[in-house]
Amino acid sequence: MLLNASGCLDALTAPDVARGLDAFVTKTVTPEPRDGNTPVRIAETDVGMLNSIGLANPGIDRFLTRSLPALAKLGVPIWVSVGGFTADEYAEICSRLDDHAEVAAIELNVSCPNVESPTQGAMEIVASARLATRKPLWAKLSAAVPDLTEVARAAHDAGADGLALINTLRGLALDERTLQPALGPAVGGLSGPALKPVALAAVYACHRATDLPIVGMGGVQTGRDVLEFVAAGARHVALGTVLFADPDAPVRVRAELAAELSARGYADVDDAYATAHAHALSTATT
Amino acid sequence: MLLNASGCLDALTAPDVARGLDAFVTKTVTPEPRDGNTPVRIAETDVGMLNSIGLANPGIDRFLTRSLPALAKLGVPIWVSVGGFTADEYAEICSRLDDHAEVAAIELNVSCPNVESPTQGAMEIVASARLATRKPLWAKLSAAVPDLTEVARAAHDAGADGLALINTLRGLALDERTLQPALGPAVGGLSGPALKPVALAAVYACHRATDLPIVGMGGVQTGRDVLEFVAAGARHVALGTVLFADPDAPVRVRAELAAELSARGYADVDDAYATAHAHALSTATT
Amino acid sequence: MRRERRSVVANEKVGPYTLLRVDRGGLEPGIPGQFFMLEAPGRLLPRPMSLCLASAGELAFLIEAIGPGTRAICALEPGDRLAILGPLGNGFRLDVDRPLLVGGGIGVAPFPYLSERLGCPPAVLGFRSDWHAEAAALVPNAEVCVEPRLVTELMAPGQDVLACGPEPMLEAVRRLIPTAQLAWEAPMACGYGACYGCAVEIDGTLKRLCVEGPVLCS
Amino acid sequence: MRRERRSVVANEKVGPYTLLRVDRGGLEPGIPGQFFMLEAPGRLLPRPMSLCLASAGELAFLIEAIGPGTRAICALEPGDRLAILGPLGNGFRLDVDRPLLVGGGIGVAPFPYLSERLGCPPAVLGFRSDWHAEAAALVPNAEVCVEPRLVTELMAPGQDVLACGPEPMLEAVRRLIPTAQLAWEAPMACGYGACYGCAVEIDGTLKRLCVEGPVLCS
Ligand SMILES: Cc1cc2nc3c(=O)[nH]c(=O)nc-3n(C[C@H](O)[C@H](O)[C@H](O)COP(=O)(O)OP(=O)(O)OC[C@H]3O[C@@H](n4cnc5c(N)ncnc54)[C@H](O)[C@@H]3O)c2cc1C
Ligand SMILES: Cc1cc2nc3c(=O)[nH]c(=O)nc-3n(C[C@H](O)[C@H](O)[C@H](O)COP(=O)(O)OP(=O)(O)OC[C@H]3O[C@@H](n4cnc5c(N)ncnc54)[C@H](O)[C@@H]3O)c2cc1C
Ligand SMILES: Cc1cc2nc3c(=O)[nH]c(=O)nc-3n(C[C@H](O)[C@H](O)[C@H](O)COP(=O)(O)O)c2cc1C
Ligand SMILES: Cc1cc2nc3c(=O)[nH]c(=O)nc-3n(C[C@H](O)[C@H](O)[C@H](O)COP(=O)(O)O)c2cc1C
Ligand code: FES
Ligand code: FES
Repeated sequence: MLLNASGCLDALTAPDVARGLDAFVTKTVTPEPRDGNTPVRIAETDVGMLNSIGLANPGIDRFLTRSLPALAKLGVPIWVSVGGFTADEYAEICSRLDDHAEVAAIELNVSCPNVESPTQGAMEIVASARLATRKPLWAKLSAAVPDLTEVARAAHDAGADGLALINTLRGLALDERTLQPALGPAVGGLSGPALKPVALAAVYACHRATDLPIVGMGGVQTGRDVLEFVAAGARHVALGTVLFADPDAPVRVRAELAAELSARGYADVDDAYATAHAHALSTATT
Repeated sequence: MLLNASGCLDALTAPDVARGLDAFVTKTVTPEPRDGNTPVRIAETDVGMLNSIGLANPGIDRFLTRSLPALAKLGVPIWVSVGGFTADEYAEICSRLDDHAEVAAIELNVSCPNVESPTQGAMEIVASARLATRKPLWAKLSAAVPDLTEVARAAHDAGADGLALINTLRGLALDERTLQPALGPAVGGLSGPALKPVALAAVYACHRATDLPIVGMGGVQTGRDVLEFVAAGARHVALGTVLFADPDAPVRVRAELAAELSARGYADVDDAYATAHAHALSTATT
Repeated sequence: MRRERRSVVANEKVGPYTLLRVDRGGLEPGIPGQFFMLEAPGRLLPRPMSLCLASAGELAFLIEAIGPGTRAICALEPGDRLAILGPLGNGFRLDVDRPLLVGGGIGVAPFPYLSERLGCPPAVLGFRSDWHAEAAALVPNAEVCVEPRLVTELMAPGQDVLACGPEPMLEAVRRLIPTAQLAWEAPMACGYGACYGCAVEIDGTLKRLCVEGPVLCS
Repeated sequence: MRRERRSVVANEKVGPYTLLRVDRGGLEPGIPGQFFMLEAPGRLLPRPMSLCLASAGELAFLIEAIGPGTRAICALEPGDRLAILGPLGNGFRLDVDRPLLVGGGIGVAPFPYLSERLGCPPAVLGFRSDWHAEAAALVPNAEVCVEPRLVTELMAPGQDVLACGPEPMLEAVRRLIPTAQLAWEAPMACGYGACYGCAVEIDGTLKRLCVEGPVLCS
């Protein structure tokens, strides 16, 4: 199943792009409206891009009254990405989404920096959300932790139905001429090709650590990349940064994937699922 | 000051390369000899490389009797990188290095995965090492933590004299044809250009969080990259992966740096130190 | 909004700038002031460029090489292919009575097409140097001034100003003519509303310039 | 060990392989079986290649395009430049009485130079197909066999074997002639002992093939 990465597509501005996906994931919605961070908010590096959008979003009230009804008309399942600063905030938004049939699933953006420990944080947020809704809950994790499998298991134990891997990594770029940070808030989130090996490792490790289904993302550019995420253990794959360069990516990537699959004699993408684990050896430290 | 990154140069096999540096950093030495991980141990990705060398090293006994005397003859200050699995192991090696005048400094490879929490781990390791030696202690940190500045402050409070930033990130690559992991142990350490934005962010954040001097590294390829690390707050910069492609990198990078400095009207590299912080705004979340 | 891989027909120097002509294919030229996202070979993200000229079967862009993306685009040679997405955003309103084009530097890029569509109205164009001012040849009916003289010194009141240029110039024009149509810039990752990277303050809140602009008027 | 940026003189096809000839500059050819690290344009790491020929003023490499690095090197054209580091590692011992070269596939790469230095001794070369076997023309005095026949079927006892080829072939040769000199391969990031990536088991422990080899003999 092909999705967009949260924050990388506005289905209301580009409905045709969204209709090329199997589900549309919203930008993270927070309790209050947020304008987002001071510009400059994006910068390109040699191997990816940095953003400091700062979760610009209309807040849950306006999201429910304005965005959701319009999104429901797209004819594509809607996953709502939820953010907050406390477990209670997540739970509150989840309970408000719970009786909207248009919402197919909830993605918990658990990569919020101001929680005690990521394991503790993920556990508490997922557990509170679990009590607040019967919708499928996907925990979106950051790879910037010492042991991601521990966080994944905690999310599982707290009641997550799946994992979304991975969010951006903190990065910095300096302006070529001035040597000042390219982004307004200096440090931002790194996405794009630089992330791919890190994201693949996250998917691979979490597939071994839990039996939760995984949405893999990070630097996907081609059908070949999708195949690699599936082979590493992702049931679904999301397109992020690539959509900025190529709004036709959903169509292109599907065609490339089909070609890759048939070249390898796979009838279906499911045939490739988790195949990278076939000859797995025991893990060693680097 | 230009160094090599630990594990990216063997000064005894390539003494001329080491002599181009201001100090030579050894591969991490552990209490016991280690053969390292099962091959394949290296793989190239589109934006970096993966390694799973597995801390292959002769162990501290043979290091002291064989390697160190030979290294001492190079005429370059020697920094010894120290690894272990418990704080006591680090302390033991440090105390054994303490009365070797040839050792200019000790780098504590605190990026060991099997410690309780990175903050706790760094704190304990640095504190034990501090008791065991009077040598300058550099704590080498991983960026794979939720809040690196917290770890940096803990290292500072525990008695570190400086920070070495950053170690590799966990990554995975699949073989083009077989879709099996390219490395023997599947997941390995990602280094090279993909790391540069992450490393710059780490240096930038730790420069603001502590007043410890920093050795910056991660994806440095050119004199321009060195300048960026210095501007972000690094006093020293280390060359890692670039040495594999270009053993003449120390000479080339120095020449490029000199050209960059004079083009910007800087008399000295110190003029560029921490200049990226000149117009720093308050930080915001992404 | 349509994305096609098109071929470069010509790469011509205009002073320090590059006029890149590509075959039009199925792309619409759109309204003057709208822009296209041009693939920058070897770079991750495309770059926003105003349409400069829409001659038969061609689209042309006037580009200043100021960084890695524009350098890569300006290095394209005839026969090279690049992906182009557009037209995007909101262009100039053309229902004006006494149009005056006011431009600075590479900000003149959208004016050749705009001038054509408005029947060659007068234009005042400011440049850093005589070399840069060579681009004025692309705009009919243009009066040129070179720094330290500023375009605002050439503006007469009572005209419908359509302006494009560096931010300080646009601010100055707005102070003189509050109703001017101004084409703004912001770094853009996508150009079609997907990234929220191009946020600028519009009416007191941060809005996406690629969706609400790039041409704005109060 | 010396690193120079050299120019490609010619890129010739030899069956499925590419013979890349570069001007020698200040690089020494070294001993047959030694190798060079060749820059692979657009890739981070260079690729190890045995020296194939050392004619006057030139070095030549025989290359099979099997992945991104070798594809990039094989796409180089005359006039293109690439950085070359070497010679590296330990080559073949040449003080042998009755030399026999045993090679398989791209493993014949070091043999033209080796053959020249040994005075054109007999060689037995195995290939996957007649097309691949075209590379045998580079080695004087060669007897060729194509799969399913194996080179080991052509080996007579009592000879000083110098072999290079795929691992199963080298293992088979070693079983027949335990004293054979064998040129092994391992993925290499640096080629000069810096990365410990090329570790292979030698005498029961993991050692760096680029330092201890690539030619090993028991
Ligand atoms: C709607 C729109 C239309 C445009 N039309 C044209 C055109 O017709 N011709 C043309 O040459 N350029 C045009 N530009 C500007 C052009 O897109 C940028 O110069 C280009 O993206 C820079 O990319 P780069 O990689 O070369 O340089 P970068 O490395 O991205 O930038 C170099 C320097 O310029 C600054 N910068 C980059 N982009 C912008 C921006 N948009 N606004 C302010 N500062 C910026 C950076 O912060 C940096 O300091 C337009 C921009 C927009 C938003
Ligand atoms: C000392 C030495 C001398 C060599 N001499 C030659 C030569 O003269 N001509 C020539 O064509 N090749 C030679 N090789 C092999 C050549 O270096 C590799 O084919 C090349 O590095 C592959 O790079 P790539 O990016 O094209 O493919 P990659 O993507 O790196 O590899 C493609 C596939 O081949 C496997 N592979 C890659 N390198 C090796 C290796 N060294 N051993 C075993 N499997 C590998 C990979 O695991 C992968 O499955 C030599 C290797 C060594 C170590
Ligand atoms: C501009 C931008 C905005 C993003 N906003 C969000 C967000 O609101 N919520 C979220 O969970 N992730 C957000 N992300 C992260 C992406 O969903 C995704 O995890 C990341 O970009 C990695 O995928 P990619 O490399 O394919 O872009 C954002 C990424 C970008 C580039
Ligand atoms: C092959 C290899 C081996 C390494 N071995 C060590 C090591 O033994 N100890 C250590 O602290 N870091 C080790 N590192 C990490 C580097 O010192 C450095 O932190 C990292 O590679 C980032 O720098 P770079 O991108 O310039 O390579 C190793 C890196 C590589 C590529
Ligand atoms: S450029 Fe992406 S939203 Fe405007
Ligand atoms: S290839 Fe780097 S040590 Fe051998």
